[in-house]
Amino acid sequence: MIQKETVTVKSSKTVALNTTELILQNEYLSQSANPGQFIHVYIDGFMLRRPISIADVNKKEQTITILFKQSGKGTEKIASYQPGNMIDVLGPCGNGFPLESTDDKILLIGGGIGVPPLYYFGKKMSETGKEIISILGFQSKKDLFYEQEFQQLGTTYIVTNDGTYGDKGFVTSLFNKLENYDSYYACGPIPMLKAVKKELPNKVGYLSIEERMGCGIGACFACVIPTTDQTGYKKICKDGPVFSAQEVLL
Amino acid sequence: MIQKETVTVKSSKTVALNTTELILQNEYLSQSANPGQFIHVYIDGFMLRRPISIADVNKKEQTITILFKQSGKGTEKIASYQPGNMIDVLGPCGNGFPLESTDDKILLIGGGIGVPPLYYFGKKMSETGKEIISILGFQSKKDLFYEQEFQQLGTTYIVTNDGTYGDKGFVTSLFNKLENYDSYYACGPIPMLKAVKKELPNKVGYLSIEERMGCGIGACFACVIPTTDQTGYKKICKDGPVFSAQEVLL
Amino acid sequence: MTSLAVHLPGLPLKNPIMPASGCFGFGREFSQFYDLSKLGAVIMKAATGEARYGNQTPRVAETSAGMLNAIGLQNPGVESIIQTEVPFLANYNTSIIANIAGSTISEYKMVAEKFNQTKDVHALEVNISCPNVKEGGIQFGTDPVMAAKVTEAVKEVSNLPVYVKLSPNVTDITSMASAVASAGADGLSMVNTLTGMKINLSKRKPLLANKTGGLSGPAIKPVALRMINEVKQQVNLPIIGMGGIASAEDVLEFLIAGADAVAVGTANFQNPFICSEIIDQLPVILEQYGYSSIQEVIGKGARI
Amino acid sequence: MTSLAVHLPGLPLKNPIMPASGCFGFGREFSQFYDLSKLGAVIMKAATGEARYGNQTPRVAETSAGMLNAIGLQNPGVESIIQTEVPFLANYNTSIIANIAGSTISEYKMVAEKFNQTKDVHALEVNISCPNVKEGGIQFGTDPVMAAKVTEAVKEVSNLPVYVKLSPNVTDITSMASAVASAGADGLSMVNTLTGMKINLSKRKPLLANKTGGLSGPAIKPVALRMINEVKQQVNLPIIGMGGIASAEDVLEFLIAGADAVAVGTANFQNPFICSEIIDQLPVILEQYGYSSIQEVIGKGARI
Ligand SMILES: Cc1cc2nc3c(=O)[nH]c(=O)nc-3n(C[C@H](O)[C@H](O)[C@H](O)COP(=O)(O)OP(=O)(O)OC[C@H]3O[C@@H](n4cnc5c(N)ncnc54)[C@H](O)[C@@H]3O)c2cc1C
Ligand SMILES: Cc1cc2nc3c(=O)[nH]c(=O)nc-3n(C[C@H](O)[C@H](O)[C@H](O)COP(=O)(O)OP(=O)(O)OC[C@H]3O[C@@H](n4cnc5c(N)ncnc54)[C@H](O)[C@@H]3O)c2cc1C
Ligand SMILES: Cc1cc2nc3c(=O)[nH]c(=O)nc-3n(C[C@H](O)[C@H](O)[C@H](O)COP(=O)(O)O)c2cc1C
Ligand SMILES: Cc1cc2nc3c(=O)[nH]c(=O)nc-3n(C[C@H](O)[C@H](O)[C@H](O)COP(=O)(O)O)c2cc1C
Ligand code: FES
Ligand code: FES
Repeated sequence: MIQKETVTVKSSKTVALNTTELILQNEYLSQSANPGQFIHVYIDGFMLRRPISIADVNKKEQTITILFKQSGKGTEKIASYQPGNMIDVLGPCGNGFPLESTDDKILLIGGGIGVPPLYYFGKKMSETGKEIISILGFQSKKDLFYEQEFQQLGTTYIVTNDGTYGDKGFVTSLFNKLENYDSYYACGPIPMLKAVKKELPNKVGYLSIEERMGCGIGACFACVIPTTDQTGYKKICKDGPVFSAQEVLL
Repeated sequence: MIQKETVTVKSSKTVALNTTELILQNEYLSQSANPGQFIHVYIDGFMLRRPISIADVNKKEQTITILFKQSGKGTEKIASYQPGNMIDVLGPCGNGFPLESTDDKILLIGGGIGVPPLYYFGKKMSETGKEIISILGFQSKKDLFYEQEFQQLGTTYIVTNDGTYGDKGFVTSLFNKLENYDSYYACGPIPMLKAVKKELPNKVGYLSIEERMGCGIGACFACVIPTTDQTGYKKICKDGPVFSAQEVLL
Repeated sequence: MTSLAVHLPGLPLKNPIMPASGCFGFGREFSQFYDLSKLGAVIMKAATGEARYGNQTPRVAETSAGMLNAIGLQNPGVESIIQTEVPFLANYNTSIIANIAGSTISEYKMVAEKFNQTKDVHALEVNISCPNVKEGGIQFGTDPVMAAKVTEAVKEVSNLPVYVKLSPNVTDITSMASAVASAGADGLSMVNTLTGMKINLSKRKPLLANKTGGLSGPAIKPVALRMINEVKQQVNLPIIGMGGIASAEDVLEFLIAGADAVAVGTANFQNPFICSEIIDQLPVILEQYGYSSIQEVIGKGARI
Repeated sequence: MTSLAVHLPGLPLKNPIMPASGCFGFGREFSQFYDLSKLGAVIMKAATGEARYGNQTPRVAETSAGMLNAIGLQNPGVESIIQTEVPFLANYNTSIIANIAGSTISEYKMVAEKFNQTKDVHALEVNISCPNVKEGGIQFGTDPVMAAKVTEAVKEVSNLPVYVKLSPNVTDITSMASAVASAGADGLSMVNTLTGMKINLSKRKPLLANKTGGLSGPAIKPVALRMINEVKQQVNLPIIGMGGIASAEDVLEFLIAGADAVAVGTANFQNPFICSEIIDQLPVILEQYGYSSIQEVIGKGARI
């Protein structure tokens, strides 16, 4: 259930160019969040809240981790928060990745700032004994983060658009290298998600999708996405942000 | 000359109910400010700057002091500033009290949050050997501040509207007690200034006047006051806030 | 404790606070945060004759102290709303106001007629001011003759009190208000959103897929207050005021300016508890400003 | 460095940035902060036939991301402006635009005629949109026929390029723009302020002595952008855009939406250096968004 919670910044760290990792203390969120869910962050002076994925959870320490890129005035402000600062958030929001899969080997596909939600999901899946392969794509070496964290979960391939690290190219460039995984889980910019869906038409896959949001809780119809089912649409904030690749029209 | 300056909060102290004294470090302002001038304070998140009088100056320490009442969202925010915080201000603004007077004995009349600018003026006048009498009026005992500071300048009478401290009544109630001072200098709410002007028609007097401001520098015509001279008006922010009592129509 | 009850014609409210149409869905999501019975009323998201998908995304954009939306009246259609949403809201002890929209006068009429047959709806709010649809909506809201026609059509088929929701995108708001008053409106809702635009600098084009959207939030509050006060001086109808309300002080501003009740829109997105918190704060604020009852505030707008 | 020069008909500007009328006085106060020669132009405070005192105070009120003003066209009169203010501004290497206002068409005409005889004024901005005076002002700005008459009258007596400043308080901004275009306007200034109100809760009445005032600042930016874009699609005149500009990014938004140059108003009060800082920032921002010149941005507004 979504609650309005106050989280306390425990630590703030720059993990890549303009990319910040915040560890946030909050009992309720740490106990209830599922991989792929997000928090809706209030920032003083801004009209709308900002949706940010939950990238990791530590139930024992009662913390959640978020990772975000400074891409505008709001994320710039959150990046300036110091340990001890309190933030008003709604969460956990939305439906995350499916946790009940019986697959043995899964592929994580992350593009840029779409990487974070995959980490907590991968961790959870790894704990249940699944084999994890990850392909993480970044613009450039300076944007790269969490490589080691993903390596601890399993084989991890890095691609950069400019070739400054790992293979040069897009996440899709590596698809022919990979064999017999059972399903994929992708998060990243819409063009990447489109390409992934197109290249892997016969795989079971899940996509985590971004859209500009008003309420973040399903009340305002800002964040709809057309679907193949009879209702014709879903709300990304409430029904998603994770959807089966077959279900949505990108 | 008005400059855009950054001042650093050196100390913050609550001196009466919802009344804060801030000591601000800034070389330029401390060297150039005259009694009765004000600074125009930018507050993050607010459209308009807030005018606040300069209540004291310490040239050696390179500080200025302001004293203000929390009377809305803006002053509430300034009251929350901590030592080390930086504030963007314009100043010194306006024309202050006349410093070239040859009078021997002067009367200061302050009402509530109109008291602050009189302090630095009184101090300056006292330094030049003048005798100072002060009448300070407050709503109630809990609003009282700077009594001792004024006592150091000379005889000081306190009145409160509710009689919880000093004499009960208004500043004007004490006028009959006072003799042969040469001129008066008043700052406070408009009804008080009106009453003072009316009760002391034959004295040379100066009034420091408040009005809602746009620019604070004389460009927008927000803060005009009708005058008895041929131009018909003056700008409080630029020509004032101190005017001769004869000059302006309240 | 100060009673907050206000009596609008045909619509007594336990307090003057209700969520604005389109900013509260059909209440389901907010019911997880607090008991909706606390609300004076709930204004539902606009209903049209058939289900509508609305505009392409992005549908919202942030602006200084406001937001733009171009939802485009997405809704499941009047039938579905009556079958699934009204019964849900009827579980709560609050009034239900149905916001109705259409591309044609006969669509408005049909939707009004359907709600009129439902026992649980207490009033209609006729949205002649949606800036985000190609047909209907704002055309009806910027022409007094059209506005009057829609109002008459809805009144013909409805026994429920009819509030006509005016658009602020007009030269003369009082002529709009007079026109719908003459056509039989029982009250006014003021105001809907101001049409605005935001540019996506990277894409060198409007940020919203629909290009323009409706501006709401504190940015528009001064315009809303001015229009309400202007209308109150010339048209004798109760007004549900809205536009940027985010605190009990804001509510008081609207009531003094001439509103008889208020709706809170965009602020629900920033703080889902806002309506509930305002209801708690209102008696405190009334007392702080020297009022002993809400009635003392209301109805003087024409003389301030 | 990227050239910022823009060429408006009869009014070449070294850059597209100028302070908006009424927000910069006659430049004197700002000249202590930076060299006014840096500016593309200066638009002076409105001039009327005789000196005017304006409205009672309070004349300004703060709102969310905006402010209300009801100055009421206080100014020393056209003669005095020509004798003392124009010569002061003429010391600087910048264009001078005279903003003219009046209660009657003949007053507009008289003021225009006087400025036309002054060699140092480069263009006229006809203020038909002041919401804060009882006579003239906004009446001319909300009726296309009246707007056209004022424009014609001013054009008759003036060889200077005439920019007509439109009010956003209208249902149909393009019909206003078309009317003044047909009447011979050389360009448009868009937009003036939206009429608004704020309540003083303690006094239980409007905060401004004039009751209503003009809303300016970032709050109105989306409305300004929408109107400029709407007009650009239908009326072929250069537009000086304004309404809430406070950064070089904002300037770029206006130019993309359809403005050919811009004016900065309220932001001067928050930061007296704002025009100067925007001029410094503009080349940086143009480059950041992939433009190699300002001309590349301008004039595409009709097709975005
Ligand atoms: C479900 C979800 C999860 C997300 N998780 C992350 C994450 O883990 N890390 C991260 O860096 N980013 C994430 N994003 C994107 C993040 O929300 C935006 O980068 C952020 O809102 C930008 O805010 P701003 O103030 O910096 O930018 P501005 O451009 O100034 O924001 C203006 C408005 O646009 C909205 N907006 C701008 N870009 C986006 C976007 N890409 N998606 C949605 N709204 C946007 C803002 O929320 C705000 O309302 C997520 C988005 C969604 C929808
Ligand atoms: C020349 C001058 C000197 C002043 N010196 C002092 C001082 O030394 N100490 C002090 O406590 N106060 C002083 N004031 C008053 C002070 O400016 C206001 O109390 C303050 O602006 C209120 O801001 P707010 O955000 O708290 O209130 P809000 O009511 O939220 O402010 C809203 C707007 O109204 C304006 N405003 C509200 N009250 C006043 C007022 N009384 N005068 C002018 N503008 C007002 C604000 O500046 C702002 O633009 C002075 C005013 C002037 C004109
Ligand atoms: C996302 C969104 C959707 C809206 N949908 C509707 C609607 O369906 N019908 C309607 O009459 N008004 C609709 N409105 C307008 C609001 O009801 C309200 O009139 C307006 O937003 C001003 O109030 P506010 O500033 O408190 O939001 C919508 C507003 C927003 C922000
Ligand atoms: C205090 C003030 C005074 C103004 N005076 C005038 C004026 O004399 N003539 C005029 O055409 N516009 C006047 N305006 C309107 C501005 O020129 C501008 O059109 C408007 O404020 C919108 O721009 P902004 O949001 O950047 O301020 C005034 C605005 C303000 C805030
Ligand atoms: S953001 Fe409001 S429905 Fe998704
Ligand atoms: S505040 Fe602008 S002239 Fe005084």
